[in-house]
Amino acid sequence: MRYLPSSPAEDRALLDTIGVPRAEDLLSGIPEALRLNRNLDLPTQGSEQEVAWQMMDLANKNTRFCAQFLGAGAYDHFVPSAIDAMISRQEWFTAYTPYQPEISQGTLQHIFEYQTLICDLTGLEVTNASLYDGGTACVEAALMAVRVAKKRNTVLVSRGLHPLYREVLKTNFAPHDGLNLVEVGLKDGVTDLADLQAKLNGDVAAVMVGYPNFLGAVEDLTALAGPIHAAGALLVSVTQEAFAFGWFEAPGKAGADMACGEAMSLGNKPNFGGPFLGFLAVKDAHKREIPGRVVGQTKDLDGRTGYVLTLTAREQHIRRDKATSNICSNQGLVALRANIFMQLAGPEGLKGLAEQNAAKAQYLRQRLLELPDMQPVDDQPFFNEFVLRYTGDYAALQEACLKESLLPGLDLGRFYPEYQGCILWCATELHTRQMIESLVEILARVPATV
Amino acid sequence: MRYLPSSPAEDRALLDTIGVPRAEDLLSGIPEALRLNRNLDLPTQGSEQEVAWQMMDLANKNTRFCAQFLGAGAYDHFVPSAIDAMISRQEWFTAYTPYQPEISQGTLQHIFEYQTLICDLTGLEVTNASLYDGGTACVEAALMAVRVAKKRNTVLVSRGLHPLYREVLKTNFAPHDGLNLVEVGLKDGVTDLADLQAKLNGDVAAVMVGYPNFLGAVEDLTALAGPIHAAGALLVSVTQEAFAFGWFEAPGKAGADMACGEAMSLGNKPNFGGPFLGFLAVKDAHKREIPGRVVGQTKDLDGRTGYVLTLTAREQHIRRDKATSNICSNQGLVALRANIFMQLAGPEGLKGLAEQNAAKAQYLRQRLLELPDMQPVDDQPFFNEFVLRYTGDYAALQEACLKESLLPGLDLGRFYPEYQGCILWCATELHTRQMIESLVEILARVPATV
Amino acid sequence: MFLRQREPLSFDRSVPGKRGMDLPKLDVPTAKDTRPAHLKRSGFDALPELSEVEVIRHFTRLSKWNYGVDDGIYPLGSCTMKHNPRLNEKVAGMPGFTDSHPMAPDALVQGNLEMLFTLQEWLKEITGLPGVTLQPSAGAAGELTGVMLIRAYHVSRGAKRRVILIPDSGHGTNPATAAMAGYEVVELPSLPDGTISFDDVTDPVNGKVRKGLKTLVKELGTEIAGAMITNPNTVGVFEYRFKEISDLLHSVDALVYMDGANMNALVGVARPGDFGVDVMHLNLHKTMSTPHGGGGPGAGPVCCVEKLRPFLPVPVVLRDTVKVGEGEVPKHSYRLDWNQPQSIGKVHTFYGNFGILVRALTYCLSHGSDGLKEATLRAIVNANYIRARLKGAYALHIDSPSLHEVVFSDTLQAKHDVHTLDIAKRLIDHGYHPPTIYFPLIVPGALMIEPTESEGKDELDAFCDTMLAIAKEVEENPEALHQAPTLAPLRRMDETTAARKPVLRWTKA
Amino acid sequence: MFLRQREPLSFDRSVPGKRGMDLPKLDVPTAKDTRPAHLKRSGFDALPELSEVEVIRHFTRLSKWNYGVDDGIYPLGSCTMKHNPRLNEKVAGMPGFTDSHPMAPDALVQGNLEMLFTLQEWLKEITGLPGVTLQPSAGAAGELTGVMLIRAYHVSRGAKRRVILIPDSGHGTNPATAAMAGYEVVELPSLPDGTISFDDVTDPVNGKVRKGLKTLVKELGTEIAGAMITNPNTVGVFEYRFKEISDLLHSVDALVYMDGANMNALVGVARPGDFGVDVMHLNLHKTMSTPHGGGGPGAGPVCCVEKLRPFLPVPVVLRDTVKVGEGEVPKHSYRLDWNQPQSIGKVHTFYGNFGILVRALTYCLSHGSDGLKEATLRAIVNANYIRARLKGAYALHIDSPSLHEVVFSDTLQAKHDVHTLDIAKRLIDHGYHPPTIYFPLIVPGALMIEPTESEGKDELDAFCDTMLAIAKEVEENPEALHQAPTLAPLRRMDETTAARKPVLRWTKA
Ligand SMILES: Cc1ncc(COP(=O)(O)O)c(C=O)c1O
Ligand SMILES: Cc1ncc(COP(=O)(O)O)c(C=O)c1O
Repeated sequence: MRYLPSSPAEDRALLDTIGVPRAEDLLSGIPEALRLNRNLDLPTQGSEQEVAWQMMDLANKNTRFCAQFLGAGAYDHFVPSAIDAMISRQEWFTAYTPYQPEISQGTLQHIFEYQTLICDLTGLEVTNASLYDGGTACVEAALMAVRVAKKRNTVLVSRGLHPLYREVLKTNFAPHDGLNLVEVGLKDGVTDLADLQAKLNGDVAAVMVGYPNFLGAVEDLTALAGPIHAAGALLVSVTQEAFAFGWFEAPGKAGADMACGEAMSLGNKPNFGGPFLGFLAVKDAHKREIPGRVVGQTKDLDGRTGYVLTLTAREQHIRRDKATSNICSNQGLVALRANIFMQLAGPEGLKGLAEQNAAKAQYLRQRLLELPDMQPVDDQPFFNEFVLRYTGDYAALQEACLKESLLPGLDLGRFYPEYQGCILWCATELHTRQMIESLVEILARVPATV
Repeated sequence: MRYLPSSPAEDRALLDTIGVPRAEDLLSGIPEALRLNRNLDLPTQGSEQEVAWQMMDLANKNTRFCAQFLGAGAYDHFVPSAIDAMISRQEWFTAYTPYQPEISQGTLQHIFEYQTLICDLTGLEVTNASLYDGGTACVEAALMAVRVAKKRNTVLVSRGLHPLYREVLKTNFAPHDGLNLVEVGLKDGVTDLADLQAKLNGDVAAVMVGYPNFLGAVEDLTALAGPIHAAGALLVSVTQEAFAFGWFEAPGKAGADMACGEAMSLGNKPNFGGPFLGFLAVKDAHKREIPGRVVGQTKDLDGRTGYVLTLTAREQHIRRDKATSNICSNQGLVALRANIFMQLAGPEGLKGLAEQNAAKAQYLRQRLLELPDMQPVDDQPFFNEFVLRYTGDYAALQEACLKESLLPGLDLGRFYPEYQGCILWCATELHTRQMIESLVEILARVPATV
Repeated sequence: MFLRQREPLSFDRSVPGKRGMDLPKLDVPTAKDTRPAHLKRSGFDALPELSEVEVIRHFTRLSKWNYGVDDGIYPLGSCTMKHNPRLNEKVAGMPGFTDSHPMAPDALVQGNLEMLFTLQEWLKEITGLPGVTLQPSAGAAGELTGVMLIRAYHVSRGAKRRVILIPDSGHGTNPATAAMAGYEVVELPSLPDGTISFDDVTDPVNGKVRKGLKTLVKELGTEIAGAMITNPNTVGVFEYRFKEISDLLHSVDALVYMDGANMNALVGVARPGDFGVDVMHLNLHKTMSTPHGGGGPGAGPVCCVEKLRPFLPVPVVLRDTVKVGEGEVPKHSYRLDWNQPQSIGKVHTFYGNFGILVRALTYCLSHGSDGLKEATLRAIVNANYIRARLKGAYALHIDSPSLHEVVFSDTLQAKHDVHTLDIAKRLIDHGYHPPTIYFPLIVPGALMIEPTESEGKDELDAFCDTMLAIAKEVEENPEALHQAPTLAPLRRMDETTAARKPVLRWTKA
Repeated sequence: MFLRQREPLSFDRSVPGKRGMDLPKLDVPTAKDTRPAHLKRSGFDALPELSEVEVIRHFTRLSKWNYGVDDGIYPLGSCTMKHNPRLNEKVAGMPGFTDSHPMAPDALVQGNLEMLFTLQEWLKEITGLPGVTLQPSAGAAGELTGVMLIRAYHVSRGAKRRVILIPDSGHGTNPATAAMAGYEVVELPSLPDGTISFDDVTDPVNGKVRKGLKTLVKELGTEIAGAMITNPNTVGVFEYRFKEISDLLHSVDALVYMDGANMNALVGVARPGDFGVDVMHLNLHKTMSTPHGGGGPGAGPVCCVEKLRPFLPVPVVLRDTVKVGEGEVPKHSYRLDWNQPQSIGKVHTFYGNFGILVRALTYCLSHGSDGLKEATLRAIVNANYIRARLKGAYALHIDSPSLHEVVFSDTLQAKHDVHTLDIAKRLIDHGYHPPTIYFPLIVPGALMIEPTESEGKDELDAFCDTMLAIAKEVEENPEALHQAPTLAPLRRMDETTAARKPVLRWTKA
């Protein structure tokens, strides 16, 4: 087997030094009865050529598109070639968690820079080395809010939050009999202020809203912050499209106490949903309640600046069942991709990309609305996603698009019965005018409602 | 422009230090009259996204095949992923020629290992850091033979040599009125011994034969060496398919005095013909006549082993018009690919691959011969290429193959009128039995001669 | 080159006007600005302005301060730092995979679904457990999913129960997970070799009596939801009474969770499903060689017994067999089934760290049943070779047979006031990454060494020779070790100040 | 990590039985052995037996003894070590390009042919010369091709002629090329700034008179086939009388070859075709950023005037315009034309280093006309900034205006018996790759510095500060410099023994 540095002579020497005739003799610690006394019923080893082809066959069984007008939490953006080139250096992608600072300064300094940039994007003061994804980041944020708020056991969640994030929240709240997850409804595509106010009370630890929300609309954090803070609760802004940070004000500056969500847009492809990049940024006052690894700047014995994992007293390997979370491995390499992406883009790049996303989405919406069977549902300010009501047959529309290898927007009815017959559209810098025109052209030809 | 570290303030500072108001003022050395007083009539700069798409469009305009049965000097073999992973380390692919040994030991040790392995493959004693490709390697070999042989001005070239290598030889001999290039004919697919003997005389410096030759047949170097050495000439073996070194005896051990050719098969794709890897290996006695860079082992001031460029007295930067060649930049990175490939394969891998190539080619030939309109032309021992006479219409055959995205063998008539209607077929470890069967199936359906 | 040492923070390198990214020409009208004034992005304080070449140099230079698997043995115990094949990276980068959208209809992602289904089949056979979910993003996430399955099981039978038993030799994620799943942790005392004590043990120091498994099961009975047991345990020893343990727990219908972080010692040799495990996780970033990426991403699939299957997270991947003609090979189609009434719900937004799962399957196909077993045996041989060469120079603390890793204690060196930390730092001076230190907690000054199957004899010998040289240095010049490392870019770091006055991000001077 | 220094030859690591490659299962009958006994492969003496992980570690560790462009400024004069964009690597690796076969029918490689055609169009406009071949694999190969074009031209008009004029400041490849093309080299004396001397010059040392351009043209007349002139010359100075030189040569129908290695100073600013050049080469691995790969591969396209076009190597890429309907954009098809009766023939087996040409076009498209000019100006500014900061500390030797590179001499340091070599080696201790040294030959102890446009002010300053620090060290502690480098993995190498008793390959002990 090409990966194993085995040779008959050397293997013999190893066993002789150990003092056993056969490798199997080292299994003595495993009771005979508990061993597997047959070979695994699986194919035998494959050469690189055979395995590469086998996996290539699988990859090719997925349909390829020349344009995807689907976002909904996984966005197709351009990924600069420098990112793959950098992360494929073995010093980056094969290293373990930087437990030994003197031999891991590369990873540690990267994380410190990454933390700085996530704070910059969100307008908050402290973040960690990453969380799994948008959904689990919401869980960590909600549980942290409960810890911070003390004796408050309810978390209000806007129905505008990504439906799958809400699913993950449900799963993780279920075990906690003492905690309640309560949904706040939508009005005109954004969180219903009246419903929110009705549900705000002394037991509410935090309110979570999408920014922008799943329907693409921007929530007015500043307006929401008023009643929420008045009720002594925390406002948690949840962003599923990090490019929006180049368009809308930093949540921390707009009134949010915490910002969490999904940052896969920074240097990653949709990748069938993972590995993605969960993030959570909080105020300095709450730093000792944050989950996950955190890197801090310090000095070595000679006074030279360096970086270390810090605030470890919060973590599972020290605090065990009292830890702020059980997270250990995180999404380090994806955070590195994001860090490189942000440093390449810089302030101009990030704003410029955001402007292009907004422009493409606005143009797409305008052109789609020229079609007889597309109608607006609201006119909230949006970023690169928006909802239109489609009076035609979605299945027919989808089929027509696929024929031209275009992936249409999301059938919103799947997650929002009240939006039955609506489609969530997305456009990014990757969508050329021509792609948009051909989409419109195709839709124009779709047979009217069946 | 993303590649230029320019900023208004810094650029100003640079110019101030220099003491000129504008960058253009530094062009004073170029007479006004000789300057370009307009912008280049070319498109303006493109973003990475735009350029990537533009080039992708070009790449996609090439027809893709699921199998290529075409060799003829460019062979499709499997390339282990470790090779691209290694050479894409910037320490390897961006470095310059190792002029400063203390800061270039990586490249120098690699070349020393590469030289060792080329000598091992060819069974000779000295080689260099690489030459451009098979054709130019033949030129360097021929010119070196003339230098070595002294006062002999004729080089005999077997018609079995790759026709394009012979073209390159012609081009480069043309300027030398004193030198003659004479062709030796073929008989039964190999060099015609009678014709060779007839042309051997006191003016012949060297005889160049393909090993295996362009028609896939193996030349009996040992048999040829007799008369050639008797005539005081050197036998130069030319190999265009390096995998053959795992099947046929090392030329140096079979009677050749020099071995040159093309080693692209070691870790490269056909790449539309380049960058490829020319090589030339010679006897120790001739080492000071070899062209190109050579790395040698030595010690540093503390007696530690290290590597340096050596025998530089042969080279153009020292010897100028008396140099053994004008070559400066070579194919370094392709040599690195070959080095990594050979070290991964090892002796077992190289022999095993050769056996598989021979097996596939033999199977392909046997199956093709079952078709009514395919006939053998000779039965010389071959490696992974062979010639069959096709009584059908090549154009029709080609069209049928392309429809099933298979690339058929070479229409030999294009280079050998005497082989009009013959096809040069090739099979490697990449050709599965199934690909071969579908080829045969397709050919069976080709309409008979028009 | 590595001689120029300092690499500043990129923020300190930023120069207004530089840029590392050009945007495509905008081919549609510029965006109308419909944002309320107070929601317009105001600006950035830290994002640096740098050209592409400067960014690339920054991350290239930074990378040189790291140690990777290709630099040599990476003996972090419990982390299984094995060879990361480049083929796996190449496959995971195939556009057919990377460009596929998680919200795309099943029919358009058949390759992905077949990939997930196939990997599940491999994990089922490897663990001997019939239920699998690939959603958890790492081991800890797998633990949480597993314990939630246990909870769902008990709830379905009336009550969630109150307690999870965890041995004191367990990894921190175990108790942290139990707490996150709403359980109370009761600690199981372990014997010196990390195996669970059936009987009560009296603490030699404070004389306190700690209840053993038998007592706890007798006293807590049906209050016990389950136990989380690492096997082989964190001392690298197989829990040889595992069957008895699971029988005892099953007697009160408590379920057995196995922390599979050390599966690299069992693949092809023993199957948790065969010795009483009800549910477990695998760390594919350990056992299946997916790269650690400086901290992640990983993948922590959970495998379980039949009776827990109904509770697995949604969606589950199903395979339908398409009708085919006589004698033809059956064709399959795959779909995601979201309709699992008893499911605990979703534990990841989509389907887990898909790209990592692709690498894991590639690893499995490359090794095959034979290669997987060969790797396991070699990992065990390597650990025992190190054990054989270093015992004597370093205290073994226990003599139960080691499997894939060996844990030493610093007691011999402590006599010279040299401790595990000093030894670890000196290894850095010799060009090696240190082993895992001070874990498990039950071993005083633990040095936990896991070489994995990827090391050849020469690398093992070089490492052992260095460890022996250090042991010698301890005898001859103990003070010197307190200074280690001296050859690294930095000396020891002031971690106390780091935690006391945390500086967690750069701010404009 | 970089602390473990020695990396043995892989041959010394080889262990029988190890393997780094597995073969696919053979799905056809094993090969019948038809080889004559004496032609069967007997065996190998050196090929090592290693596992994949060991091979990867070997080349990873070796790479760490190299210095690359991403490590910092790489000031090798005349080599134009600029940023190597990763986009170019990615594009060159697209399977559509890499898998395409050079013997495939034109119709199947339209993308390749369009790529070649487009690159040719760019080079034509950049050089102002209407004829292009992309076949030469490097600069020297381009020179040879160019001189053979000159020869073919003269032959077509009766006689090949005898002599090629080359200034003594020229690169070694120039005279070597002329010789390979069957010409006799007559050396042109150059003035201190490397420009060609029209008048005879008397050697200050031996009093010998060396004939200048005017005399040589008068005396040799139609014996002169052409002249090879580097512009800007190897001192980084523009040959300001170029027009006069070409006019003079043209007066005897001798042709002007321009060595374009320094084109990075002219792109977008001046075009050889506009100032009298008949034929030239470009080093795409310099001017167009294609990576040097530790010595190659490069690409040395040749551009020429109309009257030389008929002699260009075969095949040439032609574009046909396909008929299209009213108002539609014209469609094109491309083909390789092998039928060029006057062609000198082939100079490369196929079409040159195609993969490198792909990178070059990608570079051109990324920069565009504006970016190319901006790069040229910045390269010139950077060189002049270094010149401004270092003059005084290092002898400038000439004060003609520098373009993209600046050449210093070690005369000031020589007073302290410190020479160019010592300075170069000390730079290594500071973590910089040294400049080109002792070239051009006409400058005593030349230090030839070319920063390229890729360096920002901070990197330029860091380099200049270091150079100034070294100049200071020369004053204060000259002996120390003879020991440099002291921080590199190796000290100075014994090159004499290396050449006297050459060891050019490993052999079994
Ligand atoms: C024994 C054990 N359990 C659990 C974990 C946690 O796994 P992960 O880091 O993948 O969350 C680890 C990893 O360090 C471990 O070693
Ligand atoms: C002035 C000059 N001419 C010619 C050459 C030769 O170019 P190449 O190395 O590409 O053959 C070089 C490269 O070193 C050079 O600097």
